[in-house]
Amino acid sequence: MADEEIFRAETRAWLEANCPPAMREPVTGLDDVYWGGRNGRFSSPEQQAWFEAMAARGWTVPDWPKDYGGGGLSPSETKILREEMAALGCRSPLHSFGIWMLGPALLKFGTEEQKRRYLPDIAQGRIRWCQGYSEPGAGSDLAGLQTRAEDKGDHWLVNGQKIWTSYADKADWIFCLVRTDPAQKQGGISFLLFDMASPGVSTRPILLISGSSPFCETFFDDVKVPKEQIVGAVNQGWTVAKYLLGHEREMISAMGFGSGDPSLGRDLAERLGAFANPVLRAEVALHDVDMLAFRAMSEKFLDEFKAGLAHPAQPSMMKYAGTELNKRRLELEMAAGGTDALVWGDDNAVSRHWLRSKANSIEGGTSEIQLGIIAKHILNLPGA
Amino acid sequence: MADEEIFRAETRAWLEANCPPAMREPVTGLDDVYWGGRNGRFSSPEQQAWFEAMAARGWTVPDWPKDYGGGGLSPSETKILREEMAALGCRSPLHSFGIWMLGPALLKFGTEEQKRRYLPDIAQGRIRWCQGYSEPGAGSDLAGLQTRAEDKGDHWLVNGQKIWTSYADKADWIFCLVRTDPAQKQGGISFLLFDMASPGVSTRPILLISGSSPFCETFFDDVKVPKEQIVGAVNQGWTVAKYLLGHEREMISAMGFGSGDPSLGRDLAERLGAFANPVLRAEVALHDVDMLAFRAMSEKFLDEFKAGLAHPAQPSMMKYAGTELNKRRLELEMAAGGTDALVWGDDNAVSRHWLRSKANSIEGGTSEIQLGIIAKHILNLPGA
Amino acid sequence: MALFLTEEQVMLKDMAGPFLADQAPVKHLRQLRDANDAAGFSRDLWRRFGEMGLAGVLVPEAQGGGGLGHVEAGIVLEEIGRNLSPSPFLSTAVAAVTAIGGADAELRARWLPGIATGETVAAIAVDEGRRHDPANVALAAERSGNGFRLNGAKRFVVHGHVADLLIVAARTSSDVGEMRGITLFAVEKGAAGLTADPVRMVDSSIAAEMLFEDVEVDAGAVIGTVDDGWSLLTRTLDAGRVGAAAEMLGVGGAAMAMTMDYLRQRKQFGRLIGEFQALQHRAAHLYSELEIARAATLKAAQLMDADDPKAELMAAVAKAKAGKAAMLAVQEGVQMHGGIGMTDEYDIGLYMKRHRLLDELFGDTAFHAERVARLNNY
Amino acid sequence: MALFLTEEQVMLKDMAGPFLADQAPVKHLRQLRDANDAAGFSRDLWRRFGEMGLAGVLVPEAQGGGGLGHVEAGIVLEEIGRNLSPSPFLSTAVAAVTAIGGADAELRARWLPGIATGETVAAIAVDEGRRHDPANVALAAERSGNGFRLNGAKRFVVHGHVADLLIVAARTSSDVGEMRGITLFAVEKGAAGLTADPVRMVDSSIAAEMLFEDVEVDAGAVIGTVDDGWSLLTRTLDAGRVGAAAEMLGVGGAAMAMTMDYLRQRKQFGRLIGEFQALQHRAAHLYSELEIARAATLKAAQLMDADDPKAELMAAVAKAKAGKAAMLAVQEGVQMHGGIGMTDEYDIGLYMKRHRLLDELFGDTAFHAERVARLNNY
Repeated sequence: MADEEIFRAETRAWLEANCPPAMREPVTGLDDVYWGGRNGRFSSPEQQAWFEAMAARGWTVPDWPKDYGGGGLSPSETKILREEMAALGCRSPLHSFGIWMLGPALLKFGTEEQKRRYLPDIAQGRIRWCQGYSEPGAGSDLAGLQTRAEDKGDHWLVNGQKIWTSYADKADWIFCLVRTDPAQKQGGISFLLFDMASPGVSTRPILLISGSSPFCETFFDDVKVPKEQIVGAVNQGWTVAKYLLGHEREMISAMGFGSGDPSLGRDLAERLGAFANPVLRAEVALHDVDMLAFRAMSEKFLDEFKAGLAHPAQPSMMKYAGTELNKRRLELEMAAGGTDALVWGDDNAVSRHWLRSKANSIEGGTSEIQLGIIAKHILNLPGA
Repeated sequence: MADEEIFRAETRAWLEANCPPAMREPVTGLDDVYWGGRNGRFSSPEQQAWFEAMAARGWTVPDWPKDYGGGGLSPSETKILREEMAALGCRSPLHSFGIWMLGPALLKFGTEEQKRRYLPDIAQGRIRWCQGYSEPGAGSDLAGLQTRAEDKGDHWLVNGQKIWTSYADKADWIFCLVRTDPAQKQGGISFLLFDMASPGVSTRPILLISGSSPFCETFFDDVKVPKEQIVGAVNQGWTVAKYLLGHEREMISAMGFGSGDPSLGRDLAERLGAFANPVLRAEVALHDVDMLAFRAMSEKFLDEFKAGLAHPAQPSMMKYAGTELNKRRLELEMAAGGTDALVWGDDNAVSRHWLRSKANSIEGGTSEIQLGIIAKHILNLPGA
Repeated sequence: MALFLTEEQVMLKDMAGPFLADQAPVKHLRQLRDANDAAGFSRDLWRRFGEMGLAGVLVPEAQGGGGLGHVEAGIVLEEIGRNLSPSPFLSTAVAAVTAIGGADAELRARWLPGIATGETVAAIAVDEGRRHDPANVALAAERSGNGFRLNGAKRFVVHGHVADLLIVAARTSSDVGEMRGITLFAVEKGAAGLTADPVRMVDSSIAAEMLFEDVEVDAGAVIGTVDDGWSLLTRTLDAGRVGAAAEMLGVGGAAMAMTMDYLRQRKQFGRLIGEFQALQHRAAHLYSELEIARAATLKAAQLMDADDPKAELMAAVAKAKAGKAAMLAVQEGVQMHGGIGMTDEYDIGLYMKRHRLLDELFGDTAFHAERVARLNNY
Repeated sequence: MALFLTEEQVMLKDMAGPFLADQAPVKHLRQLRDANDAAGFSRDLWRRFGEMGLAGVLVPEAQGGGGLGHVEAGIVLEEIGRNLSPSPFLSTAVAAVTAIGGADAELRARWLPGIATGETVAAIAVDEGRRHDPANVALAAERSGNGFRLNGAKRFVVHGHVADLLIVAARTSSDVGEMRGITLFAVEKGAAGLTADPVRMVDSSIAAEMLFEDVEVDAGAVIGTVDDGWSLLTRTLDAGRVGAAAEMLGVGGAAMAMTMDYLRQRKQFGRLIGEFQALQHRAAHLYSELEIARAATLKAAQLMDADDPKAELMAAVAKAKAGKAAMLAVQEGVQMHGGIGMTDEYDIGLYMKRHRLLDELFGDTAFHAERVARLNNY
């Protein structure tokens, strides 16, 4: 048996022994997952057992180096672990912006000291991170951001305001873009890390049209940040942020399509009965063509990405197409659900998911931004 | 009986007596209509009889003043005549860019002398006109046109090249935009009329993807044009052209929707049998919703236009929506026709109409131009 | 008849618009919602509709109404949509009045005057399944003594929990799914055996699920003819459809207007976002779609008022087209607003929610596209 | 298997692309068209396909072929599409080879070597109605002596007028519309009673209407099992569908490439038209659609090569998606070219015509969307 096959067999056996049956059921909502952090709460003993078993092996971040709390797996081993988890339906043991976003940036741009300080806490779910990019006056246009960080010798003094900070009210630390040189645009931005418990930090949740408040306004009033808590060089934060945005795009574009029934029409017919209206059925069938094709695209993109063959701007295409498709899917779910779907209902009602989906094409770079990136970087159109 | 009802009754009686049955059948192709001109040929005795009867009354241009060869009808009488012609299915007795385009411009901008010289010939179909706007380097961008007309004292000397001149090879005269001041853009353009038989004029038909050649390239090599053959003031041709383009847009937007079956689906089912494919049927039904709604829009636009209530830029909306819808209709006709529709066939084959329809959203101002006009003049968006 | 508003109709618009903007702007909806108001609309406001002569727009003058038509009702509804004004106008003044218009003199005298004054609220109880399908009536009305006994359930009865009058489609013969055998009844509030379970909808309005358990009505409660209610039901629903289309034009029109304002004011990358050509072209396309939907809706209302047989087809076209055009308006509205469009604080999301309900009400685009196909024999 | 081309597959592409660009560019199509060539393609070129090892890409090595798969065939077809090269590759090297692959050793030995050398041309005779509907087979094959007697008509038989071999779907039992009772036959050119009426199609290719009047074939002409040809027919058609999808990717990709070139060069209003944001966004959307279609097509080909049962669904997805994406490419291509895009002199219109034929061939988007619904039980 080849090494890989041995690893696969062992992994499967371990997962079967360590992943409780309840953790192989689909997640029912965002509150049904573990986010870690100082105030992290497990919603069930099974959730805790599963998290702890995975964290003990470093498998919350299987491909990170062991020195930084990761599993130290090779790319092919990581792929096998993912495949076996998918085969058993294992949930992700830890949801974390630290894993999805900050970690990859630190691995690429962090100092050795920073990696040792921050990555293990991320891997073990001890610190929950949030992201401070957008500002009220600068949505898609990050170059216009105005939160200032002044060099006060031994510390940065941060003043300003962020918006769309995901779960800022629940996060322990923030990774944050600040302006360190007002005279420049992208060139005057730095990437800071600091504790949300620092004096001068306050948050205010934003009520969304979906009725939930996953985002906050976050205010910084003379927040002191130690000088070493900067990632990359001063005024080089844009480079870090761009790299990280790529990861965010991949994450968002993968989100809606990793799981669930492969055919919306089949799913709807099983749940709601045969389609009585031929026009709606046709619209669903045309959607399914696009959706199944996009699934192939997702697979192709990931394969190419791993092999280093993907165009650097391809995540923009994935993000654009995936989010637009997800919005369309939810419109069709609303139509098929009819009056049932119109009920305001609880957090998990389809009406809430439908409204939530409208943010897909705004957050993490709007569809318009993605189209512009494609036009410029892939199609090389003039002046794009 | 009110005057209008008397006029209606008399008109109907006259039409029934004078419009031969063959002239009440739908037109089968562009060659099946009478275009007039020095070389005009009637395709049948009925066509000739019908044209001559209408021309004798000035009813080729019923609402033009009698002094200029028109019928002298009031707007409400003109409407009644049109309604009665439509009710009987009477064909238009004369197809003419002179009637549709130049005539209205002359009525508005021409001198008394010009009206008396040109309009009766248009009404009687004696002179066939073509339009010289587009140039190879200036498609949608008329301001960039380069055909020069130099003032030589007693005449203009015209040099340059036009493209997309409809039926230039069959036309007697041309109305033509020329540059009289190279230092200005729109402000340096004039509107000239001249005989296509003038020395120095030559034409070359352009073969289209549909297999027909309704357009020409037209070349002017030291063409001498008498000074008085200018409409409007020197360098004011842009004003005339804009007015005339409005008429063209209305004509094009009305073209695809004035006749034919009110439901594409009904028409297809009657001709080809019931839809076997539910998805195609659904696409046709969704098209029919848009088409029937657009018919209401056409009616509303014409009513508002006649009452002076239409926004001056509304023809852009009509042109945009109407041509895009017509392209969609022909795609569906191709799909429904299946392999039958794929046959290259004669000039009247659906494959030819389908290819021809692709020009709808290009000629007379592209869809992109129309959208820009709507954004600027109706929506007042900045910098549009 | 010319396909634009007459002078009198423009005057009505000029009256209804400011009235609603003043009395029931979006803030009014927010107040009712945040107070979790049990009715879902203000009875006082509805009486004001009566005083202004709006509640009775379709009621004959003999019963104290304005004796006007569906074009006028649509004018009011467009302003209702523009302001997201919660009111029973569509169900009461449009659909129920159309239904009662097909009843005998006694029923007409019983209900129309109260509607005209804004005292009476009516609701339409037709839907039983998840998606609109008016032939799919199972609620049974069996002859019982001098009248009928009703058993079954209705859902999506907008305002049903507070309505004084319910227009109920019941089956008196034939099988579920058949057009024949449906009878319309006028059922009064508080009838024994009638219960309503109010459900808060996505747009904060309330629709009831209603249970009929041995509800007794006398023969006088029959609207029109027993077993033969289909054509009046269709006319009632078509009135509701054209009305909902008009309301969606208001919803879509307001969504577009606030989005255009935003495009003219908001800067990104150092420019007004309204200067970006991609947004300009999408805005112009949206304008076209809304204009076309407006034409279709006005045409349908005119045909309804003229009792033209083509009204049925055009009502389907209007509902389908207005639903699609307004959907584009609210979707583009949220997208072009960007992040703030997703917040509850901004109004654009409320328009998206309202559109969703109106789109489903009396049949969505897919339902009416199917109807267009069937009415054209394909 | 990773969802991108292997090194060997990239090498094949690097060979096939220049070969076709050199031997059969768009000019070659124009020459055949303008000469009103009776075959619609060049036999010489087809032999060249044989010499290059392309004609036999799917033919087993034992029969002189390359023994490769549908991914490799798709690579060749994409280049054929890009160059609009007229050739019998799709019908012969892909569809007919797949059909014959299900035949007995004798038939395989009879036909496959000639295909691999580019000597033999084959055609697929399935369609009888206006739109693709493979269960709708009425052409009757009745037992007659040692073999069968065929009577009926086929249409849209691409290259049928010159084909050496016809793959014919005939009905041996059950009713028209049923999957059961269909049998595939290998019919040779020149069979008595077989006539072909060549029809010039919109893309200048030639498809034949074929009449079978008492055409006698012996039992050895049966491909696979009598009455039980449906699954082999489906596999044959799916091979054709995935192949047509790949060809449409070439058509759409070339249309897009020439349009992007135009956007980078053409000036209007003093700017390159590629600078206009509205066009940029549409171009980026088109890019996305073509990329997604390419992924779906490659996935379908891989599943076909792996004999995976999901291949059928994915073939439907690929054909539908590639059809739609390439349609967008040619439509945007003509529109963005403006007037010159409408002229015969420019190539973009030829791509639009070729797309149209390929879109219909073996079922269009509506056909395959319907299939996706049925395969998913709704």
